[in-house]
Amino acid sequence: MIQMFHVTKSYPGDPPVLTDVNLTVDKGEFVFLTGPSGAGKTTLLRLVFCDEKPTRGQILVGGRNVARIRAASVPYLRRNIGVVFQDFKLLPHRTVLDNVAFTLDVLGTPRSESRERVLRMLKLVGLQHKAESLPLKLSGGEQQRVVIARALVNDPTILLADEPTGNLDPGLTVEILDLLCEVNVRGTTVVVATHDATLLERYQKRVIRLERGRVVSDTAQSEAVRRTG
Amino acid sequence: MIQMFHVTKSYPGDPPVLTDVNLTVDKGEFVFLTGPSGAGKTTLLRLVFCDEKPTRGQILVGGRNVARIRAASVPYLRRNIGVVFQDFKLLPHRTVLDNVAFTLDVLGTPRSESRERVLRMLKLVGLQHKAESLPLKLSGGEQQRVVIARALVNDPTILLADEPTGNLDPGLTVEILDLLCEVNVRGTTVVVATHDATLLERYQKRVIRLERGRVVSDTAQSEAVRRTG
Amino acid sequence: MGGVAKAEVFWRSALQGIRHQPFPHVVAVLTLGIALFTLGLGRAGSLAVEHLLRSLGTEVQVTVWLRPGAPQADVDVLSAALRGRGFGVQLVTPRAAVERLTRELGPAADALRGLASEPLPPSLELQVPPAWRDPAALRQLADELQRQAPVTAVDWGEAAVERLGALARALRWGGLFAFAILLCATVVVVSATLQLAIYARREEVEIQKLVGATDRFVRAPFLIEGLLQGMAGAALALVGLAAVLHWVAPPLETLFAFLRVPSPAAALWGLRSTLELLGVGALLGLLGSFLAVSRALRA
Amino acid sequence: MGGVAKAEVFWRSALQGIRHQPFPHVVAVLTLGIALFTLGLGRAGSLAVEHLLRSLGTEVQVTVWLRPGAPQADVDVLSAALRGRGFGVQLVTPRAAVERLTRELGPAADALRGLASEPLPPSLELQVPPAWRDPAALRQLADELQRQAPVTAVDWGEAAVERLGALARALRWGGLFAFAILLCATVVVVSATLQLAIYARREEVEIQKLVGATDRFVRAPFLIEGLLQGMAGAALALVGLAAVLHWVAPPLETLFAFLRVPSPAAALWGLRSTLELLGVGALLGLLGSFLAVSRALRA
Ligand SMILES: Nc1ncnc2c1ncn2[C@@H]1O[C@H](COP(=O)(O)OP(=O)(O)OP(=O)(O)O)[C@@H](O)[C@H]1O
Ligand SMILES: Nc1ncnc2c1ncn2[C@@H]1O[C@H](COP(=O)(O)OP(=O)(O)OP(=O)(O)O)[C@@H](O)[C@H]1O
Ligand SMILES: [Mg+2]
Ligand SMILES: [Mg+2]
Repeated sequence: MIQMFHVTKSYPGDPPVLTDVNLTVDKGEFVFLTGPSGAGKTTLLRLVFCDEKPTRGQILVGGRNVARIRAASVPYLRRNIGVVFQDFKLLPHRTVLDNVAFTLDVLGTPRSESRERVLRMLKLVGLQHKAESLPLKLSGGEQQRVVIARALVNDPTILLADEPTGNLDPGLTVEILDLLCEVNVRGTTVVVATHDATLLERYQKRVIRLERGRVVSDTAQSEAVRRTG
Repeated sequence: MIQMFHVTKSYPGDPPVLTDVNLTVDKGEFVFLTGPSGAGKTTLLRLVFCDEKPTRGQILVGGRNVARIRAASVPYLRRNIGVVFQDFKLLPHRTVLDNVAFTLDVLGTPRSESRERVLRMLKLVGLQHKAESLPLKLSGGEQQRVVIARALVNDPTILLADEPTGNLDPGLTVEILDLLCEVNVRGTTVVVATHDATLLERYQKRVIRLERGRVVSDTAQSEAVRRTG
Repeated sequence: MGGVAKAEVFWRSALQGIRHQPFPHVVAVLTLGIALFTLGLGRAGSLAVEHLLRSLGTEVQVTVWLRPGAPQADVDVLSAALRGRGFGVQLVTPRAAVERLTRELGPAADALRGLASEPLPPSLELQVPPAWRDPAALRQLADELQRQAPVTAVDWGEAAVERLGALARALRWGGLFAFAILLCATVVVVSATLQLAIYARREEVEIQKLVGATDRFVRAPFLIEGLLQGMAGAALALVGLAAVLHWVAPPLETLFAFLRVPSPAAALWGLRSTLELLGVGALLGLLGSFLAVSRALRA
Repeated sequence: MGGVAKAEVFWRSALQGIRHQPFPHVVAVLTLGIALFTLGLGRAGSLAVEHLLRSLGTEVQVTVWLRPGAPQADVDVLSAALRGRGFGVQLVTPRAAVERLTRELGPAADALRGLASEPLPPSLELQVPPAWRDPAALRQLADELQRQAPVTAVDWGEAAVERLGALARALRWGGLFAFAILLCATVVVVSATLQLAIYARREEVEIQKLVGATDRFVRAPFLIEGLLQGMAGAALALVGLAAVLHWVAPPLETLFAFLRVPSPAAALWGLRSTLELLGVGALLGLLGSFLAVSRALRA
């Protein structure tokens, strides 16, 4: 589903953020992406949904080479990818309902239908009572859950979640992670960037570890090594 | 240092966010504030540094009643309080250096002196190499550390840290918490709002637990109870 | 992908934007209103100048001196021909000419008392229609008339006509120039304001794109907002113009009355101008928003 | 709390703001420039009208008819008195009067051949200084002169003077009105733009306050920016006015030449106007920013 070949990303004047990253995430996989602050996790995700272009290397997402995609095709690519942004990126002057509905509006879903789906989604993240609030009036954790709802509401084929539980209490963290697992079971490929070591422990999924822009470990490979070894 | 008497905060049209909160934090104390998402932690901190006024009740900070403070005195109050905002609140078009230096600029510290202090502070949070970057070009964890540096650079008498490690990896989290402890040892009163149960475990400090706007437990009191019991 | 569903989404989005973040909209409407108001006044001003020129034109006079004793039939033929071309023709008899000269000379008129009973020749005085109020045309007419039997000379105040022509040209060009400047200023200022209004909301544009909106989808609500702003601005301008019409125009008109200029107020008001202004406003708002949002999308 | 240290911080902050977020500044400068340019042209226009009126004023003529054979000494006394009050005085002898009348009558002049050798009385023709170009003043002067010994009559073209006075009033009021409108529009548009420019940066204001900045501390860099914007806008306007002066004014001047109006270009250019425009720009920028940032601080 997601393949990276020798991907390097550098911003002018700075040392490269990602260096020669090779990676394959299969359809239906659930992957944790971890690593210290500034390792390049967010940057890697941004490359996948085409918010940045790689400096070198190729990236295939669902078979399309996003390193060479036309600007006009980007929106259609993104509609299949749900993203939980680390910094939320909510529309500040739209209600929670409209923020979540936005991904459906883009697809032309009629309001009556989308409203129902949005409310169901908000209920899943425990925010049905905040549907008419503006994001600025929500707590950090509430905003984060709105973003999660927005990313999931249109049943994306890929879900990229960047630190989706950084502002959530342990109880909610488990609830949200369980929700992501459920979505994964229904077929969505899920990539979760996280610092939370307890999550990696608890969920025993594939873990890709980045450090200074390089993949330093990948449990899928080590397992393969273990199996062959 | 911080005293709250029967503090209630409600926004029009919503159920109260804080209900009858009574609280005393002594000078030099280190307190964790915890509780589920939306419990009112951020709101409580905002009351302390006068970003909101309580609907009812009195709040004394360093002996001043902030529920009745004049608008013109607010900046002077805030200069003694370092705040790590949950949503960072960095000036997007100033460099990291200038963002951190801002708290010193406000005090009229000469640039030569402030520059030195800022760089020392940035080094403590591991960001000396990003001094000339703009905040938007930093990773989530880097931004968070800039905010921590800004809150600490002018040696505040009170430090309010709202989820200061939500975007940090476990290694950095410990580093930052150790830094806060050190600051506390040097005399600063520290209040840390956090979800991270491992921190509460590891540091064994006083923990105040909020739920739905009420203080549901406070280890200081339970200890007092245990001692008297 | 129902078109109706989308249109509804766009309108909802536009109205929500206006409701939850009114300030940039208010400023945009205000600027558009001021700009259109100034433009409207400028247009009224140039119409007033145009009228002024037309009324000054009525003062162009041509005197056709006739041979004393020329046959009445010839004079009648000449008059009829001139009338046919749109001229106002009036015969001035020798007696009338003397009377007028007496009046004009004032205290010096005593000197005329010694004159013969009919010392001045008869003449035709022509009122010149607008199409002929032009030095070149009048010169040609004069030459032509001079060749007619009963005519001795044609006096068409060459200097005065040229002077008037120059004045007309100068005022017309000056007015046109001023109006062009005003129009450019309006367009630039309005587009700058809309750019800034949308710049204040660039985050929104960015987020919408990140969530998978096409450029067209992002743009649509902004266009609706631009349209509404333009029309609201035009309405504001109309209110301002109505106020001017009511409070300021009457005293100005009294001042201008002697010039026999028809009320420039007429140019300010009326269904047609109203619709025009609304149209210009809508167009400005739409176009300005389009450019501004396109710029935000490129960024 | 060194004042120098603070001033340095404010300037650094202002310049950083401009460097890292140039767009709102560019728009503010553009709007200010356009507004000041329009204002500058408006001012030049009203000066041109003023000049026009003054040159039209030179056409006010007063003829003082003298008694034929009045003693030369009396006439000299009268002339001297009038010259002392600022009038231009020219004696027209009877012969000169006849010659002129002959010229004026054109083909009808034959009729004058029968006149006595000196049929017209002598007269003084007065050039009226600006202070006297007013129907009321001239009427009083005429009454006064009429009572002098050598004077038989005073002819001051009452109708023409009144007409001219009315035209002057109308143009002056019209110009003043137009300029006032332009000024108001400028002020409103500029302040709207600055409000919007600072609105786009309201987050900054909010953050600075949260970190303990006093209102004055937040405001200072914005005021510096406003000042710089105002002066940059004025510079832009000056460039525009220079361009007009160079490309557009010469043809307009040819058109207006017959009116003997001194170049309105003179009003556009020169050290004094330049400084004035810069001053107005700086003031507008400063005041606009002050209001806008105060508004943002209250929010
Ligand atoms: N636009 C940019 N220009 C320059 N440098 C950038 C830019 N974006 C990111 N970086 C740098 O790239 C590095 C990796 O950033 P990234 O956001 O990918 O880290 P991360 O792994 O997500 O960290 P965190 O866990 O703190 O969110 C950081 O050092 C950051 O400063
Ligand atoms: N300006 C506001 N208007 C209305 N409701 C508000 C406002 N600010 C906060 N709230 C509500 O008050 C409640 C408490 O918010 P607060 O930010 O204090 O929670 P928190 O404990 O910090 O949560 P988190 O851990 O998610 O950050 C939330 O339900 C939030 O929606
Ligand atoms: Mg990140
Ligand atoms: Mg919070």
